[in-house]
Amino acid sequence: MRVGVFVGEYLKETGRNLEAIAGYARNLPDVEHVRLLAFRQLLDPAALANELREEKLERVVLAGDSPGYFKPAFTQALADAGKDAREVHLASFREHGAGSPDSLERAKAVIACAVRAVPFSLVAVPKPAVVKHATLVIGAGIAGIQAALEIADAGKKVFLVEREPTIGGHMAMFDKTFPTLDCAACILTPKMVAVSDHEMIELITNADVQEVRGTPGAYRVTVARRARRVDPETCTACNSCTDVCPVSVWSEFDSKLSHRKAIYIPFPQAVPTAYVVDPVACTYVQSDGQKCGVCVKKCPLGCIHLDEKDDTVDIEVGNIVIATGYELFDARKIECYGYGKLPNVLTSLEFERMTNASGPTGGKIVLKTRKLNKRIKVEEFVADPEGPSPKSVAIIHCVGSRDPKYNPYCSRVCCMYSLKFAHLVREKLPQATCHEFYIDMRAYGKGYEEFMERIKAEGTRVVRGRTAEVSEVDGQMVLKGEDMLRNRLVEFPVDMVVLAVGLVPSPGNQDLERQLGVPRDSDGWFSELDYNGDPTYTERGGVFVAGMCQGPKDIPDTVAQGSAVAAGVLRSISSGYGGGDLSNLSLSEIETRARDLQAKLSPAGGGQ
Amino acid sequence: MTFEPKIVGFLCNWCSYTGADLAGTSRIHYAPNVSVIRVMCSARIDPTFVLKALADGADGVLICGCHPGDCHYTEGNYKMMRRFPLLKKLLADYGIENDRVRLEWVSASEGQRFADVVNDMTERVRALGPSPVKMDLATDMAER
Amino acid sequence: MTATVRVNPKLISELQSYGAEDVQNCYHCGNCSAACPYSSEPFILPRMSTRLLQMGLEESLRGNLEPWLCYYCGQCSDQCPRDAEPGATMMSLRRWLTGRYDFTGIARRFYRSWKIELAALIIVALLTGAGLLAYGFLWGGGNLSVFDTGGGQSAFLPAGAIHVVDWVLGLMFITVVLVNMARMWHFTMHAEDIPRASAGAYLRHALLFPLHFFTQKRWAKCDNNMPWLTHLPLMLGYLTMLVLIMFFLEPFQDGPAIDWKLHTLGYLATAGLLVGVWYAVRGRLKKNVPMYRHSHSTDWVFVLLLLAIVATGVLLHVLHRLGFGAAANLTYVAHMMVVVPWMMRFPFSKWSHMMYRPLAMYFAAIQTEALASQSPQLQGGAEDELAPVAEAA
Amino acid sequence: MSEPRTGVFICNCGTNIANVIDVEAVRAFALTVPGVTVARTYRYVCSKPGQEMIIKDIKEHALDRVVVAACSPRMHEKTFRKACQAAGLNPYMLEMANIREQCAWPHVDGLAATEKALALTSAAIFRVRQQEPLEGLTAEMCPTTLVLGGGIAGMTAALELADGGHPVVLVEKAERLGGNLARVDLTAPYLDSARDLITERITRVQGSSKIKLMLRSQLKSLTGFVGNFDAEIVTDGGGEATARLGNVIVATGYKEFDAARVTHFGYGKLPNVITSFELEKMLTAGRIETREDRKPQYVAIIHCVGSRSAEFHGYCSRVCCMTAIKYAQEIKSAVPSCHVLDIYIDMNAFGKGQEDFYKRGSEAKTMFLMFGKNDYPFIRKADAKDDCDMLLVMDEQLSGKRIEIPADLVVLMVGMEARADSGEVAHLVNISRDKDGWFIESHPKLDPVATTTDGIYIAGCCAAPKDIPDSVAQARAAAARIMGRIAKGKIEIEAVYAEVDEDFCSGCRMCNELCPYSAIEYDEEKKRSHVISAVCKACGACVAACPSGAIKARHFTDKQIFAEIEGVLA
Repeated sequence: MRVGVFVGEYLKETGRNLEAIAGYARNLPDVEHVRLLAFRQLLDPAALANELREEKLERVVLAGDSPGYFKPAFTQALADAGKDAREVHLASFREHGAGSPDSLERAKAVIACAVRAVPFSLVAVPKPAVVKHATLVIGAGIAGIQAALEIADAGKKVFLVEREPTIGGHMAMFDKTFPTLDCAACILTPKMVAVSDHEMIELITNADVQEVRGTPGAYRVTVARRARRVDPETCTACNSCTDVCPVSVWSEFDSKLSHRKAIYIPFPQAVPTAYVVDPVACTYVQSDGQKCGVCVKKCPLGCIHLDEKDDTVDIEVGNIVIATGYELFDARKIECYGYGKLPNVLTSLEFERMTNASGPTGGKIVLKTRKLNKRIKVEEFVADPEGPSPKSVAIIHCVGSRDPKYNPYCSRVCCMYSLKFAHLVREKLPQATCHEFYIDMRAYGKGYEEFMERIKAEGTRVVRGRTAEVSEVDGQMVLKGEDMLRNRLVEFPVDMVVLAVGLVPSPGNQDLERQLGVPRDSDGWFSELDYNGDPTYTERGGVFVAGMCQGPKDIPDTVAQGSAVAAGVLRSISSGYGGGDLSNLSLSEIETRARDLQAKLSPAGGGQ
Repeated sequence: MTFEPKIVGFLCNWCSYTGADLAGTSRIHYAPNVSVIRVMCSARIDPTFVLKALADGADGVLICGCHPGDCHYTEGNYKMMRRFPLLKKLLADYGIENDRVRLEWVSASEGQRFADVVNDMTERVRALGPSPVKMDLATDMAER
Repeated sequence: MTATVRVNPKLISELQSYGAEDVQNCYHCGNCSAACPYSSEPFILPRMSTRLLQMGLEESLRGNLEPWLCYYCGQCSDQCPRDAEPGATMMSLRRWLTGRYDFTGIARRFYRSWKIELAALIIVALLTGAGLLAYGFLWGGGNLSVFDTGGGQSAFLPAGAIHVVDWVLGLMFITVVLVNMARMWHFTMHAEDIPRASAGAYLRHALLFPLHFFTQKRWAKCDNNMPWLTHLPLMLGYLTMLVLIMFFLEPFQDGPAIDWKLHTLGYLATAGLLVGVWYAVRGRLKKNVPMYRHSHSTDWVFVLLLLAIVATGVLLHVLHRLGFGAAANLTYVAHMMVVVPWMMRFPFSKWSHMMYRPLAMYFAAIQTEALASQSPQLQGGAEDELAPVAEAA
Repeated sequence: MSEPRTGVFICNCGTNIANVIDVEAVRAFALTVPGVTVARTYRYVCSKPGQEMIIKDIKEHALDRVVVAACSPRMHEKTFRKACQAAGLNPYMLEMANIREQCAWPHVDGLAATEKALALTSAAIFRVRQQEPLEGLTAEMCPTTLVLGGGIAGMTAALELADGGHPVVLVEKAERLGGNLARVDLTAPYLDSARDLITERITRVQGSSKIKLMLRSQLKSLTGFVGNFDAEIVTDGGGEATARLGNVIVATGYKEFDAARVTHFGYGKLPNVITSFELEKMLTAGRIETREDRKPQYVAIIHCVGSRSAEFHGYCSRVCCMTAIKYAQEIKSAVPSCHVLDIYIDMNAFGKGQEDFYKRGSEAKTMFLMFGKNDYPFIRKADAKDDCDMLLVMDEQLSGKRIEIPADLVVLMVGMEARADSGEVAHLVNISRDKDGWFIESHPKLDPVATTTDGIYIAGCCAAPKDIPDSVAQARAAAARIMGRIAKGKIEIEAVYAEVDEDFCSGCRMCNELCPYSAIEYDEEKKRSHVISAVCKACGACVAACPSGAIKARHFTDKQIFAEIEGVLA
């Protein structure tokens, strides 16, 4: 069978050595014709048909980062040339772990398989290796918790490392969850409790992964633990220390809507249920033990050790699960919305805390008011539970999303949580008007569309049109936008603006990328091994991704991935295959395997 | 003031009780007159439960199960369905109005329907006024 | 709801040659219209024009005044999340409209291919040059002198003669422009879904035309006033020059003595022209503001010709006044070789926007009034947005 | 029996409950009920400190009964039973009063709600007094898993389990594996080869020694309980097989919406109105042509056919938007001269790489036209003078114009709907379906692959529309669950089941036929019936039916329910 190979890039010009790849393809059996395609070359099927006829080609192999883009033209061409149109085969570098320009060997291997019409993933099966039974889960948000519980429930040891002093991640901050509106705490806290009670889970909070050595199946990891300065075993969260602590700073957990002390517990249901000292704020720590230290005296159980030092833990694991989640887009970057300047322009998370029953305002939606901070003698805007409630609230979608200037991608959850906000506004402030400004309403999940209809029925004005500007005209916020479905320009006063800020990869990912050798995409999210086939595997054997760190997701999808990685981990433990790792597989081995498999499969690929 | 009937509801665990929960999670508001007792299946509801409730002062009894064909236990609700007419006869003999005891099908996804059923039932029973037959029923029960 | 209109996927490709390269990228977030300082109901720009273009609704586009209401401040392009360059789209629509208004069809040819335009210009230039020289040698008896250098000996082309020529040329092209303006009026004011305006309305707003013609004051709405401030001297200088030449040619042909009453005006005008042209060229080279980022071939021809006119004009003046008669006369020929093509180009190019723009402002005011009286809700702006929405049962 | 010592714990649930119900009043009331030793309120009783409070009280006050007035028992009964266990109290000595879902949330009038909360709480206190310590049973966990459906989800789950070393029975109705994905060539948004993906999975399934593949087969009956199911599987042409199973994964997928139901699109009448799957065929075969074998000059793609509609399905089918964008680009590259018009409501490009994909669709000069929800365009034959075969008429939302769209080929993006046999399947494996016919997960967020029936899991599109990555993730999630349970070896069975008191049993055998699970056997010698507790699902049908009142439903005894009634009306 005469095979023609066409090599070209489509998604982006990576500068990978296409010549070399083409050169390799020329020497493959049956390959009679090799041609380089220009970047995103526009193809004319008719011309291609002639080329195929002249070269008498019966099979076409398209190689590149995403060669599928060239396929329809070639399929058409083959048909026009009177050949079997199904004989177009893809050698997708991006799909098979040859995404980076310098992974030439892998790229060649992918072509070698395509030329024989054998799916690469069928050929490239990792060799067995000894896999240690313990697993490291990085990040204890809902994804990490889910993964840890699944693995531990199967009786395998799990080290769960969390950067913050408590587990629970962002979900613990939420009030209600769409579309069922059941409260996040009610469904999350039991899982958190389960984690802390589980005998197979070792929880390491307030810590970061410092170094990763070793090979798939046998990783040696150093975890750096920041001193908690409170013994979680003995602390009963009695609150005496906080009462006496003189230092108060903004609470991160309440996204700076309220204050906390230097020794504090992020939230009542925190796990571990123990206080923690913020070394940056603590007078004692800052003064090297010269000043303060009253909490130590007050603690009835003597579990506060302000002199405790940071330390490191070394652990050996067979698999690593990345579940580092996300951060919020910094709304300050979009000046026209006035976030940071106008006190009552809130981010979604701030609003989330505000509506949360256990939040700073006890679930009341209030306008921020000036208050004198006695400690630092400056006036600052605080959310006072007694503060006035807004008469009109506007929610702006896609803040920092769907815009290459900030993030080109859709953050996937904003539409729905914005609708949820609208519901909460209508529920808590029936007199207030509520407007949503959206571009496309993305209600794709189970029960989402119905939820949207319900919110509309509740009287929320849903306006298609991205807001251009939020400004303050003598003390009154004014919002400017277009209501394009009614072909109107809208400009009206609002009391509160909630920005549905998008999601961005958490900053720690860069370091992890280096440590674990797991590539990230252009947006900074971790790249899965194969978008369709292996969404939770990575190019690095024994390293998995779950949840948001791989791309924005809603809770059900995150949880599903959390469980899915558990499957990969358990499988690799019981079968001894360091999941997805091909590093120990040489090009020649792949070629031989491909040859053997070629015989087994029908020419059209056996797909149907 | 208006008479507020006390109604006892027997709900099957899989459809109706879930449906009632759904009404709550969806914040669908309905009359507070029905207090729910959970049973695994409507088939479990022994006629004596109903008599007992009426005897102890309930002004009405609401029985809910999965829609015919949807029973978690394949056909429990059919059993209830067959049992019900007999029960009604018995109650009629006791002189209990038809509207006081009622059998409804509410599925796990019918929060709204549950609310409607409760509201409607409450209205009807309120219209009927307090249950007449507490005492004599009680004596009967004692003999049993 | 208006009558059904047929979409046309081909138009978008046609507009590409007019400079609308990215219009297909727009996904209608509405940011541009809300950000646009010129956008006010019922003229929501630039999104609506972008939409009509994407859908290829030629009729609606032809009757659309919005492109003329845009001064290309570029705020839309800056905020666009999809690099659809709404500003450039509006610009290209102005070119396209100029082509539509022009009944001769020449403008369309020029916009579609710079080769044709260049060829046309060169031919006209050569003919002019050849004509003048030939005339000079054959009938002028080798005497090329143009200027009435006094001393009785008169030139072969006295001011009077020239007047005849430029008046004829001028009138020719003015008529073309007037016809095109009439067409513009017909397309825009007689488009379906635009209510017919009363004669009264036309009268009431009549002053808007001269106002915008001389001041372009609408441009000042833009945050950055620089473009407006540099454009003003350009076009004022231009008008002055035109007037001077059309009506006061004699003193210019006299000489070498300088007639300060008039020449001061001339010098000021020249200065204005130089400033304007300088900014235009500089901007188009630096491409630092959106307005200059996507220059069309015709824009370059426009500024370069203007530059050439000013340059030759100044040179000719200097030579003339310093008494280098022969040199001055040759430069004069060169000058004419630019001026004539330039004049000829007037109705078929950017040039004509000096008529279309103010006309559009005028029409816009009339339409707004008419539409408002037709649908009162428009007057309210967006207040109804504020009304609390009735609770659904 | 000595005076019970009951502890009552009332949850504020943040403010979810406390805002409506006067929890302090409930507490005060509880203390007045005889047998109540302690009563407390707490912000989140389900939280760790909350549970510790319960444990502490049980120990300190030697409580032998616990009542938690909080959310629905469906939410947290397990949690609190664990807590009791931790304190050395039998978990069945706990009773919950549902004062959130069925009191605080649905009621606005605080007084009435509190009234009802008192009734529910007292009911619980009365009931718990009658409750007895119960012990659950343990049973073997059979390592074999039955996977229903050989689509991408089913095959992935099967392979995951098989590679983990566990036997799998994979049952597929059709004569070949691959499901709906086998009908697709390229996948959005990266245009990867679906064929390669499917080929890989199929080859591995066929090659796996652990997977027993049964094509042209379906499940006939499923009896037993988690860890010990018995399945009957029938194959076309009379083949019958039985299998012992531990768990079941339902991955039966979806069925495409029948476009003919949208009458005004004229599908089936107008020859050049086709469905997305029919276009997929054309693309794969390299002949994008009208019925008259002409290359189309205009192709119109209509989104949301059968989805997001008041008339058909209310939900969004999740994958059609990106598939439509895929088609737009594929058509453009196969027939460069062709104009593609994409008619949509909202563009759902929410996933990784999808927004980018959408932009590339725009760059390919696709004309995007927006119609209003439930305001579908309608199609009519074009006149002779038109340069096209059909004309679509619609109100375009973004321009406010009523427009006419030329088309030679109209592609209907048909949505997904539950398979016709989903009801049947739900019955066989004893799980429930939502109003659209999709299988219901045990919790929509935190437990998306488990169901209300222990040992039955769902994965992929049979639970709701999904794209490939999400289906694959779910399949693996289900596999993980099962691997975990297999690893444990044994399973605990709920202690709630029926018992026959043989002294009272008259041997009338009425119950034997009654039991849907045939869990009641008749002992010929003793002439008495008895219940196989592991098989019994505790519906209680037999209990209510037994003429001699010999059958007792553990944890749902007459006594307990009578007490509850008394409590409610006390």
